[in-house]
Amino acid sequence: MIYADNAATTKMSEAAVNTMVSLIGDTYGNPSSLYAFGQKAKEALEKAREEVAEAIGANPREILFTSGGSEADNQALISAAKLGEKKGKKHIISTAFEHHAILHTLKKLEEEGFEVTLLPVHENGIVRPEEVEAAIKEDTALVTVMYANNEIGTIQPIREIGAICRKHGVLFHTDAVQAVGHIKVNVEEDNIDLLSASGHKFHGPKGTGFLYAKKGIKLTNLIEGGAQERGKRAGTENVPGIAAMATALKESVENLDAYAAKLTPIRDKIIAGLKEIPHSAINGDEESRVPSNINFCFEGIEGESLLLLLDDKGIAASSGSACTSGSLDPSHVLLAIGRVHDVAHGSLRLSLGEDITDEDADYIIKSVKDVVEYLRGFSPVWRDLVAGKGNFIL
Amino acid sequence: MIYADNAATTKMSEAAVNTMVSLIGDTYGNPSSLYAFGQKAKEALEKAREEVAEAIGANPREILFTSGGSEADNQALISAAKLGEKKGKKHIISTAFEHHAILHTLKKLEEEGFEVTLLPVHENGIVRPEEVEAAIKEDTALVTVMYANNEIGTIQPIREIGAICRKHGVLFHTDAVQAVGHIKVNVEEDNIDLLSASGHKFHGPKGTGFLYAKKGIKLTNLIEGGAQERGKRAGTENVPGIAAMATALKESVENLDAYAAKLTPIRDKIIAGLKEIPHSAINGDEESRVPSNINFCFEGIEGESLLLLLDDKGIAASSGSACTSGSLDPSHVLLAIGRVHDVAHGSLRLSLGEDITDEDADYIIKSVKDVVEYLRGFSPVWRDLVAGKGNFIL
Amino acid sequence: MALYSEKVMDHFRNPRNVGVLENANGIGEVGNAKCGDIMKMYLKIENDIIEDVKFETFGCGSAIASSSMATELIKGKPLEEAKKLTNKAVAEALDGLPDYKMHCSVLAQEAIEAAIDDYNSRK
Amino acid sequence: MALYSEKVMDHFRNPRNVGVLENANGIGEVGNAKCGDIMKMYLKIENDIIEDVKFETFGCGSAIASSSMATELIKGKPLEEAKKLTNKAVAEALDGLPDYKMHCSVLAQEAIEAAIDDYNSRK
Ligand SMILES: Cc1ncc(COP(=O)(O)O)c(C=O)c1O
Ligand SMILES: Cc1ncc(COP(=O)(O)O)c(C=O)c1O
Repeated sequence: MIYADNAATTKMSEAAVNTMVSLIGDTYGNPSSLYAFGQKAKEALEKAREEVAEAIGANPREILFTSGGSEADNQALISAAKLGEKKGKKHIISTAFEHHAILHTLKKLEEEGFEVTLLPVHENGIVRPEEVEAAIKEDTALVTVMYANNEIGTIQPIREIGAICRKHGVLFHTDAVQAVGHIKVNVEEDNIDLLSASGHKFHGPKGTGFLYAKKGIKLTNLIEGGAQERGKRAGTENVPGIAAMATALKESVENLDAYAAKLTPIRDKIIAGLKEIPHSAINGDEESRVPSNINFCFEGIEGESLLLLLDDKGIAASSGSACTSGSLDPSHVLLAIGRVHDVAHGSLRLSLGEDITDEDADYIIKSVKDVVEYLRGFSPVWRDLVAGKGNFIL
Repeated sequence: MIYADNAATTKMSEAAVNTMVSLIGDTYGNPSSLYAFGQKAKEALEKAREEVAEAIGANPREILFTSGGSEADNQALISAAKLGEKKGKKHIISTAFEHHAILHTLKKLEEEGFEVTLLPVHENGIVRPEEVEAAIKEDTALVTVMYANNEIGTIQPIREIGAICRKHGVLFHTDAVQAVGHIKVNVEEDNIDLLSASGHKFHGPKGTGFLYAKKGIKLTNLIEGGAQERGKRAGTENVPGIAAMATALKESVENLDAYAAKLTPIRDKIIAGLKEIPHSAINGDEESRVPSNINFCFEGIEGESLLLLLDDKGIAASSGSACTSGSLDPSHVLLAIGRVHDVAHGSLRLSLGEDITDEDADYIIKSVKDVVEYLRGFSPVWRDLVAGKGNFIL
Repeated sequence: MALYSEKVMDHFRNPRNVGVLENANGIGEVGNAKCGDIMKMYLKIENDIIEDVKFETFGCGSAIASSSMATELIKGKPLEEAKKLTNKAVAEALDGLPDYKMHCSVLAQEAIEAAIDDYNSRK
Repeated sequence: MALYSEKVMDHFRNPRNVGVLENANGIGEVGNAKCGDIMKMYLKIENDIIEDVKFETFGCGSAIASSSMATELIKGKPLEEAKKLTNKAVAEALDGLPDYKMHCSVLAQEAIEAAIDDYNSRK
């Protein structure tokens, strides 16, 4: 199998598995326990915190461990909203193509009386800093813009947006789930106040994540109870998982340059190959894009059937097709960059892993071409387009 | 080391580790993915749901996976409160000695206008069903009573309380974190509407747990985002962890009788041994008690120093001493059963594991006796008591 | 617990009666690209018998499989029987469809109905 | 990252000057059992020198270690010097205490002050 769905989840690295298994065996104590065996677990926990902090240029005290990216996103937004509310600030700026962990939390906040502005992301899938600045109002409590989009891989001008937020004294959160471990992220240089990340997106375990909150930002609990995580996130700490996440993150960050050097040309080769398919189009900016992401729309076909046939050929990929989600609408991300429903249904995301080879790339290109051609072969939509009944969109 | 702090956390069982490691290696796909590899993960997830459901007599559709007991407790209470609010019911009944995951959530709900009644748990650490019934009012939305107490191990009359709640049409939640996998729990027979459990308390992994919600009870999200867990708990599912939890639970539940048969006599032997220490007292009912739990107060000494010296002797245990928590007050559980501060500071909890031996029990008894005697040797409190200045409490 | 039953996957991978029927005397098209599903049914009806049938589908795996199965179910059958084909029968013949995919079987039923209507209107 | 420094654990495990000083001429007791910490200091002062010192403590590891360290720091020292002993000096001599345990060093300072007050009041 060529696993080309690393944006959905990744395989744990060997080093991360080793960290986890060894702690499960030797250091299973509760870090809140006083005896030496418990304190050993506490040490492992705090070492992980240091490693995670270092990987993003933060202070260990600024790292809160969560059960994943979604929890971190929820807690970041709820916390910022609470802080804003206290000062009478009830306006939040975000973008149209955030992850649902952001969008659905924003919706909840709207129901609680917050006003939310979703900025456009334009055809290239990139937010414009000047539009962020223009949207800031007297009562803006928070700007939240994802670091890299999970579907189309576009990297946002986080540093510039951060600088604008600093200038206006507005809190800035970024959902960096698709960025951390994949491209350089530094909370200090990038002017970030709050940042969410998820372990399983960078070869750490599922069910782990973290929230960075700059010193001085008071978090609100999502989970009440014990005094773990400075009282801001109750629940016995998943020390083996957290430490494994730290191991994976450290590895990934140390390896960033090699990762980019390896993946970028393969990504670009696949992009070039798929562009040869008539009436296809790449989704999202080609340059400002994580090294792993390829996303296309193919006119006249539907994404789920494309996926399933690629699966038969041993390629695991993803689609923004409505049919993959059980909803009627295709991906809100593709709609946000201006793809109309008709073609948004026919999308394909390939998110490469470090083990991809040049031969894999060739095989992927050929397979996608074959499957698209095959499906178009009995697509009434395609037939009509070719027959000149209706115009090609792509 | 004799690990006698299994109420704090347990070692993962071999079978659970195997399940986890094998899924991490072979089935790391995202269960939301369409391709066969992702669907394999989905299968593992749903198999785990079936196993967990069966272990507590529930239907798989009634099981929601969470990141642990605290999250499950929070979500259960928030959900029940929301449901009650809709009907104008804003009264919740609980007990004075619940876990903080319950008590702190109740506090939050109080701030939101709910009225909370905390029932007494009496000297024996057991809630009286008739007092639950007497406390139910027109506007009672929820009764939440833990199944077994985490500090003193007393088992509550859950079935009777459940029956009373059914009779009055009031939702009934139980924090069964210390019960599931340790004593028989059956949501059907026990008349339970909502139940929380935590994987690492029964030899599953940390960072896993579940919430049972009887069919028809609408849950409120704590974590918004993706459509995982029927839209009630967002976040990529920790399939290896969840499946390992299911393995551990299945094992534990199959083994309940042997567990009780093995631990009960050893527990009782240790209790008898520690009773020989003058001016000591067992905390909590001796009969209605999980097989693993021993909890004592020793007059004239403080718990943390007791713990640390037992640690030096290779015994890992716990205490309700204030000094173990960084707060000024000793355990609210010990205070709730009527222990005054002076003696509550001098408490010791031993929670046994299946690997305990009779020799371990002898060693524990001797060690505790020695350490208590040693500490009393230079305790000014003890000196005064022995000298007749002041009265012994125990 | 796989996404689709074996039957669905078989009909998806090897759709029966796929393509255009040049001499069709009843053609029906339902759905729209906006929703992500379009089915086109071509019928060749003679003496009130569905002599031949073909389909074209733009859609997901279950849409393709539903069209394929529907053609199988009516091919060679009397028109009256074809008229009575329900989406449930299509789904059952496929050993079931996920709840949120049942609309695919509905489309298949509707596509046949539309093709028969077309045939009737041509008479 | 262990709970306590090596020094604390050493003084906790092997407390110096523990017990009762029969011929003490200054005795101080501070804290109360309700809060979980009581320290009692026994001083034998001669010619304004702390000739001997012993302590008894009901309390946690750091309370015991703080008392022990405090006795070491004043034993054989001039009274004037003992008076000036600060809780910070005790904590530093122990290579630090966790924040929420600093009150233990405060108790040690206060116990010595109380014992000196008692000595002065007896004169
Ligand atoms: C009774 C009880 N409830 C809830 C919890 C919380 O469980 P967790 O730490 O897994 O979130 C615990 C354990 O700490 C417990 O003993
Ligand atoms: C951009 C983004 N944010 C948040 C999440 C949620 O992360 P998790 O599923 O680990 O909770 C994801 C992944 O699904 C993501 O890609």
